[in-house]
Amino acid sequence: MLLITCPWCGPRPEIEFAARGEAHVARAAPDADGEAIAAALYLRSNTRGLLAERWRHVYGCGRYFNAVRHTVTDKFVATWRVGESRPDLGGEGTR
Amino acid sequence: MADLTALPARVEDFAGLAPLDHGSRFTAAPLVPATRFVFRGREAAIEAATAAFGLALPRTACRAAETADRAALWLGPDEWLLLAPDGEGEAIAAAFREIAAPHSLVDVSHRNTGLDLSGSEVAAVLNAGCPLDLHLAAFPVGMCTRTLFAKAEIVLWRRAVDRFRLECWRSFAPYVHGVIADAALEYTDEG
Amino acid sequence: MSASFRTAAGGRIDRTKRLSFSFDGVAYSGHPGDTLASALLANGVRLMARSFKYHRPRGVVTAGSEEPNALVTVIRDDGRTTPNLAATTVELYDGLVAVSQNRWPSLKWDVGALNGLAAPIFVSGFYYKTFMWPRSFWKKVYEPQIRAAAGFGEAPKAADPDRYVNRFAHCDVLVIGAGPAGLAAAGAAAEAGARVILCDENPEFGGSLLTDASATIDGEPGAAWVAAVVADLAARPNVTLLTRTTAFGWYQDNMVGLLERVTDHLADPPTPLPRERLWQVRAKRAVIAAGALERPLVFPENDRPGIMLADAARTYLSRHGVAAGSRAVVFTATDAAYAAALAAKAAGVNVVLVADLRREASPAAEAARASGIRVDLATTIEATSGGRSVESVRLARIAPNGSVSPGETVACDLVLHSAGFTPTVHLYSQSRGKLRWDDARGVFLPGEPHEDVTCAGACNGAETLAACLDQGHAAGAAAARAAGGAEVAPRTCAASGLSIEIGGHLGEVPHGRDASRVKCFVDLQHDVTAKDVRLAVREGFRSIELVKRFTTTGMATDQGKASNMNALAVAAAAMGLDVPEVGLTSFRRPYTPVSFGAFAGVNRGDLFDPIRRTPSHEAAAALGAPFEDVGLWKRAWWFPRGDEDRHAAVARECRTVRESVGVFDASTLGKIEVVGPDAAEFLNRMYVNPFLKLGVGKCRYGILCRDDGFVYDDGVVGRIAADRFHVTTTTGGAPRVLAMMEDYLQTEWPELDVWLTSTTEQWAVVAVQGPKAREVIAPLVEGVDLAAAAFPHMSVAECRIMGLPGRLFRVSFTGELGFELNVPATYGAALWDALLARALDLGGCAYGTEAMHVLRAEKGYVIVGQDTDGTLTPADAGLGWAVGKAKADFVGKAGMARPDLTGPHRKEIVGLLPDDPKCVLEEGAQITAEAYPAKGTHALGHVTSAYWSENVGRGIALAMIEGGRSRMGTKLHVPMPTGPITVTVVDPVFWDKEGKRLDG
Amino acid sequence: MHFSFLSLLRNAFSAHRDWPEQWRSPEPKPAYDVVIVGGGGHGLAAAYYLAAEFGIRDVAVVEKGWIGGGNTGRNTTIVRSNYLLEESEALYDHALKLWENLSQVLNYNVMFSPRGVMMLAHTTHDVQSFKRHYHANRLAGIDTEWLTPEEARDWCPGLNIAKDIRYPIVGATLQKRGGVARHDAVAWGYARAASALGVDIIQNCEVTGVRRGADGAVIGLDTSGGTIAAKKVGVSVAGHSSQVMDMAGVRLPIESFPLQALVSEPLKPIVSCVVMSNTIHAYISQSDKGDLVIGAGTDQYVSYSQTGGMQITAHTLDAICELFPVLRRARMMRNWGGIVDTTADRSPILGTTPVPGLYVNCGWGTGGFKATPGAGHLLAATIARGEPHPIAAPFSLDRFARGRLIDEAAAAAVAH
Ligand SMILES: Cc1cc2nc3c(=O)[nH]c(=O)nc-3n(C[C@H](O)[C@H](O)[C@H](O)COP(=O)(O)OP(=O)(O)OC[C@H]3O[C@@H](n4cnc5c(N)ncnc54)[C@H](O)[C@@H]3O)c2cc1C
Ligand SMILES: NC(=O)c1ccc[n+]([C@@H]2O[C@H](COP(=O)([O-])OP(=O)(O)OC[C@H]3O[C@@H](n4cnc5c(N)ncnc54)[C@H](O)[C@@H]3O)[C@@H](O)[C@H]2O)c1
Ligand SMILES: Cc1cc2nc3c(=O)[nH]c(=O)nc-3n(C[C@H](O)[C@H](O)[C@H](O)COP(=O)(O)O)c2cc1C
Ligand SMILES: [Zn+2]
Repeated sequence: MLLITCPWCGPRPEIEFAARGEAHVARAAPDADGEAIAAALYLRSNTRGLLAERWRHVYGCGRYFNAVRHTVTDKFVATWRVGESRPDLGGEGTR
Repeated sequence: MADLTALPARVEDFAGLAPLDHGSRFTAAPLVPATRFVFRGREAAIEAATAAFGLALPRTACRAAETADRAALWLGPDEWLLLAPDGEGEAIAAAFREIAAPHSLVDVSHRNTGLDLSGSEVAAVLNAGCPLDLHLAAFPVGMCTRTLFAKAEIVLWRRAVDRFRLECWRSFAPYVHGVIADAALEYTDEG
Repeated sequence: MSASFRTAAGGRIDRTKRLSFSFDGVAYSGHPGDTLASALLANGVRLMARSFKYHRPRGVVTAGSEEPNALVTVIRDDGRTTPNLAATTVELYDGLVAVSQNRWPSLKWDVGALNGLAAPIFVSGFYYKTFMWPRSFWKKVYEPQIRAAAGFGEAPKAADPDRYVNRFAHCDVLVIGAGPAGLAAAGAAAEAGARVILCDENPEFGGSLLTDASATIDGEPGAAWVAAVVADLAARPNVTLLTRTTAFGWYQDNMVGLLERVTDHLADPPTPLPRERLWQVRAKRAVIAAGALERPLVFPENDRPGIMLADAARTYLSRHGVAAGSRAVVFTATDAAYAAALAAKAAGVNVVLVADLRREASPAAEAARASGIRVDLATTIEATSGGRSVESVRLARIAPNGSVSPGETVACDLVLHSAGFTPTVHLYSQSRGKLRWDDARGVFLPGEPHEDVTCAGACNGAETLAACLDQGHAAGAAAARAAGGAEVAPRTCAASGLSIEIGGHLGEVPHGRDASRVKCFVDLQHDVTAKDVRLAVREGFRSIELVKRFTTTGMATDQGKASNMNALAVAAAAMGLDVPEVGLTSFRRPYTPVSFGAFAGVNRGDLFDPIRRTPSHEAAAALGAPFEDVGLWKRAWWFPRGDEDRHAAVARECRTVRESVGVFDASTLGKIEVVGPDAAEFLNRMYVNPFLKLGVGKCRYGILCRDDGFVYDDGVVGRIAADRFHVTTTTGGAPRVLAMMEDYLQTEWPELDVWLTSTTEQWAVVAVQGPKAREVIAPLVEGVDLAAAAFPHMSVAECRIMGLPGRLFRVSFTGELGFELNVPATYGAALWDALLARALDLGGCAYGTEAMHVLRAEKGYVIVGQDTDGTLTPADAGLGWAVGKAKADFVGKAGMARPDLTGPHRKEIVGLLPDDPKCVLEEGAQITAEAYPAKGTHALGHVTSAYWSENVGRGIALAMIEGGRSRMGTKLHVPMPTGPITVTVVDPVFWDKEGKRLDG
Repeated sequence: MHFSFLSLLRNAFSAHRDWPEQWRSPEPKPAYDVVIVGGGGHGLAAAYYLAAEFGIRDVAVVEKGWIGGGNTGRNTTIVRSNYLLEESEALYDHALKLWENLSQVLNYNVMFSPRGVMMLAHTTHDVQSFKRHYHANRLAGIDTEWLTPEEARDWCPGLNIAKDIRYPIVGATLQKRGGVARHDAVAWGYARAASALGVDIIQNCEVTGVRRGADGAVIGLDTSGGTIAAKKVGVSVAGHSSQVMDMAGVRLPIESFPLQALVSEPLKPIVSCVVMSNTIHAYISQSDKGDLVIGAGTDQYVSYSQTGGMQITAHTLDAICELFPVLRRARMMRNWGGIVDTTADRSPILGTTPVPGLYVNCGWGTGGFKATPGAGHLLAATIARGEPHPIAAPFSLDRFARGRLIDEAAAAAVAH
């Protein structure tokens, strides 16, 4: 069970959270074509490495927040509030 | 014609369940009926709510503020659980109606029900289902948060070193009670 | 019963008390402090088990949880029967009943031992090569035989009545293992003020110090030091001490699973105590001080009862006062076994000789010689004999060139062997710490850590007591410091005691036998021999992982604790590679087996999942209603009167609602209060329907899609005020709809001034439906003009209900005049009672979910999740009218416009009438164009809802059918096992097509 | 060497010294007609069928670790074909038919054991959904039966059919042709049979790049063992599909999640068939060796770590204890994780890709072991013909853009 640092509540156990998948995926425009809709709905980078994600502290403050986590080590590199800018991760890029 | 006076006196849902009195090691008692609101809003409304509720809403994460008979529990950066004695709901609602800034006030007096948990083993009993660190250093007196108790969502508020208030939704009360009763089995006063 | 092998004195047993127990029906006695294994050995019992494949006689090999051989079943009663327990870990209690396993008819005379005769054929992986012919024999003959022969213990016959509990815990420093290293670590961490949890799988703290009478630490005897440290720790409020507690599994971010065995060692467990407690410990730092495991030597026929590890034998002597035999041969590759030889000799065992694989006499060998023990250097054992116990060994000399020549045969009843020690890196490796190969000693040691964890003591390669203590202290202090504790001064101990040798011999010993035929066991439990491992390599399994899976070495209940390094060495040699090039198999959870019950904990029976009941549940139960599970809720299904069966009750309820009135508990519907100036805008974006213009006091039926365009949920949205909506969801959908709305609100439209609050449980809801609905509710409601014109269908009002602040909806899921009354949940039962009393007075009744389903189907109202599945768009569901065509965007707008989500081949919801009016179709039945479709015929759709409609006087159904709406009036078929049923496709509204009754 | 009881006996006399390698482990050649990436069951089966059925023998399978070390070696081995949608029924029954003769065809006992797969219904909704499966399967000629709780208990003694438990069993479906197989043997059996037909099986060779020619078509692969030219490439790497396809510039609608399984200590036979409960999340069968093989759930986040949280296994074991209260004292002996490649509709992707010469087989998620022979066969057919096999055709990559999803879970209204 991961230990996740909620940017509001601090480190809390994973069971209080809901993973909401990859971050920064834009909804398709109302008139988007099939490819664009499929991209928005289904295509994910599924990165092996640092991945930007959205999590929600459901059984806590209820807030969505952003995170960067390494999908091989399962370690969170950073979590930050919606609206805050992404912390400097020392040049480690994600896609 | 239904007899309107026939309405039963209000009791909290936990009151219907078997009392759990293990003396000084662990006791769980139903709360007296309370008025509860969920208040949500942005900065301007939060300021105004202080006046309306007569209590500064705590701005520190996971902290409660209280006066003699009212309390405001921080549940999220724009969310508070407001507690007041039973019967004060309409007055509170009226006061909040005066707030011009956008906000939301929703009566949840009957949605939630609660227990007063105390005793030297209270943290051990809670940790049968609650995954949080309940050590005083990690969960000091005055801390409150939404969390889990086994498979139920609860709000937990530490009132004193050995005393917590636990709230859950009313239909979860028998379940929460059952898990607490099981966990408390080994903490009898003799034991 | 044979002679006693109990020594005259010594050991940590209480000789003043006797405990009686039985094994395979024979009564024996032992003492407190005994394990089942030590007590059996004391009674001269060495045959304790049979091996898995060849059913070879086996005795105890170790003195700990790593035991591969001596598995037994311990029986308290039918439900409290525990199979596959290592006798070495079963603490003796008075009245203990144990039986052996995997033998028939008895342990001594086991028919299965005939398998041994076929051993030349039954090599590893043989089953992949045979049992294929004739084909049908696999299922009917071969496999049943294999299955019956396999498996060890039997599961209990009755449900386990014991209780298991869970405990979440946190600490600064978790110390695993309470030997010298662990105690020192815990002591240092505690001194630093850290919150410490110290656990050890044994009933007593002390680890190897419990068996080393020679140990002194800072001038004190080892045992006294242990007692002092434990007493000091116990007195500290910041320390939790857990004996009989195994750290079994490492989970991410230093969450460590501990299994505490609370009552298994007690003859009469007190009822309030659970059998086991599962600890989920989140440790800021962890120190692993798990010691080292002695490794067996792999030599011919090394599996007979009486052949055991040297240090295990020493443990039985020093801890339990048991000499495992009377005439011993010691076989060793390191100095460690000399301690056992000396201890045995001191206890009066005739130690015939020590066969030492090494060429040079070590100081330990010299010392043994000096004490009169014969030591043969460069000597190996190349054969053993004996049936249910070892009787002799044949020695052989290893020449400097490596050649082996046979030597004398020595009679003995005990062979103590030791290849050296392997650091216990299991948990460290589970924590994803890297292992490094120590070439000099030939062992894997902890390397780069992944989690915040350090290793100390023998598991970290330390060999002397002093080194263990120093490493432990340093690790404990550093861990505490890193977790925020105080600085503790470094310390070195003056200590002496037994040392172990990390490393030693790996793999098969030299011998003169035919290596391709002789049985040198590597994995005792699974009967895997060195030649099996070589066979695997020969057959192309050139990876240790493949070797493991082909031979099953390391896959037994001990998970290869004693065998893996030897198997690896044999495999590496066969591959012509170095051990580290071949690498290890993965260490996985659990370190030792953990009962399912411990994981399940309190999640059983009524507490398996929360049972949610509505405020009027008791009232419904009193009326005899059965309940239906919907999500976590219990919903009243129907309300039988007299001896009505389900069918009769539902038919009556349906009739009554349409003729007069019915009351229905609708409290389980999800409710969300949507509040804020942007509430209408938000709902307008979420739902397919337009909401901006919904007037205050009005309701609208809303359909929620996901962005993929498929129907997700539905419900009624009522506008209470300009900035306040009361939204309902399906019962099962409540949590996910709220979560979905939060998702969009917080991440797509954070600018909107609107907030969502669940009010599902704030309100108790009773629906009153039927021509007399108004009459029923009128006396209870104040503040609303109930007249049809003033409060028409799809209205909502805040008002007083029974004097309570309430919300009244005029909505209908039956097609009749209908209201839904919401009052604060506490008064839900009172509201239900009052409404039901009124209804009964007026000839009405209570109705349950079944009648509700029928009534709505008569009206063609769909139930999301029953008539729709996750593949229908609103248009498919016949709800296209609800979609706000003029809206710029809403959730699902783009998705539902995709090419394959529109067009004539979509499945659509329609009505079906069976030609035979008495026929009620089966929900889920398929629909075809042909009455007798050939196998593989494409189905046009399926029946989603089907009921007997008392009101229509026939069976009716809803169905999802390809191009359904274009097939109105056509005949289709429902092919059933009993024959086809002909149906006609019709409009899904079977009752009051004009919808007049709604306006009643 | 042909495998049989006789050959075993013969070799027993020579102390088994003469068994040859079950498959060759050659160095890779510079070029192949077809290279299959991924030596799991699917990849090995594809190579076998290319050689055995489509006459393409210049084939290599490149595997970054050891064959069968991916999900093939870590799954709960449930084999069944009683799916709901016609596309899936065709796909999985195609595979099941191949399973039925696989040991004989490969001359390798894969221990396919059709002991029956029982799926438990606990609620009204389950009954509706399972009846739909039952009728759909009947129409498709797939042998699904409907059982009462008592019939279910008779078929699998020990099952708790008490009416007063939290989620009583109200019915069940049973597919008698379904069952389990010995997972490792499937990989080895295909490897051996393929190798015998000339296929090169190259282990410890990781694909690190996909080479494309000027026209965009595949021309070869970069691997940890050097460059290998290939006319056609089939990618069958399960949990790592996104990474390998990325190398060719193809993005997939896939996420990889950890899925856990566990085994108990061996017990004498107690669970006689495969028992599955979607509603309370339990899957159990008993291996021939006697251990209970139990499937747990996936963690909620993308991970390549082949582990997972305790809450996931605990949740499954709750349910096992509820269904089989006699198993509370059984003990978990080993627990591991795999990485499952899941698509949005939980159906696989099998067919051509936008890159000429590149074929993909992935997205099998939590349920592709049962498809191993079928998936391999269809991938081979697709590669050989250069166009999707008709059974595979609906499982195309472009179905997502079209919206023609094959959503078993949604259709069972579970996603709901
Ligand atoms: C715990 C668990 C339980 C399951 N239970 C069932 C079940 O009961 N029934 C069922 O039908 N299915 C089940 N499944 C799913 C099933 O295991 C898989 O769908 C199936 O085995 C996939 O087979 P495969 O050959 O495609 O993949 P794999 O066996 O994973 O093979 C893919 C191979 O590709 C290799 N590879 C990856 N990247 C590269 C690269 N760059 N270069 C070279 N090689 C590479 C990998 O090393 C791996 O060996 C389960 C899965 C898990 C994890
Ligand atoms: N078998 C041996 O390790 C052994 C034998 C003889 C002498 N010695 C001496 O003892 C010293 C070694 O001390 P040490 O402290 O490193 O080891 P130790 O063996 O004294 O203590 C390790 C303790 O950890 C416990 N343990 C192991 N895994 C566990 C788990 N997963 N959960 C809970 N408990 C677990 C063991 O049961 C044991 O009690 C050295 O001086 C050595 O020379 C050791
Ligand atoms: C069906 C099945 C049965 C298994 N049975 C055993 C077993 O009896 N003993 C064992 O140690 N492991 C068993 N395993 C687990 C493997 O040892 C191993 O954990 C699994 O293949 C994953 O590999 P890994 O742990 O090396 O990552 C079994 C695995 C499967 C898929
Ligand atoms: Zn939070």
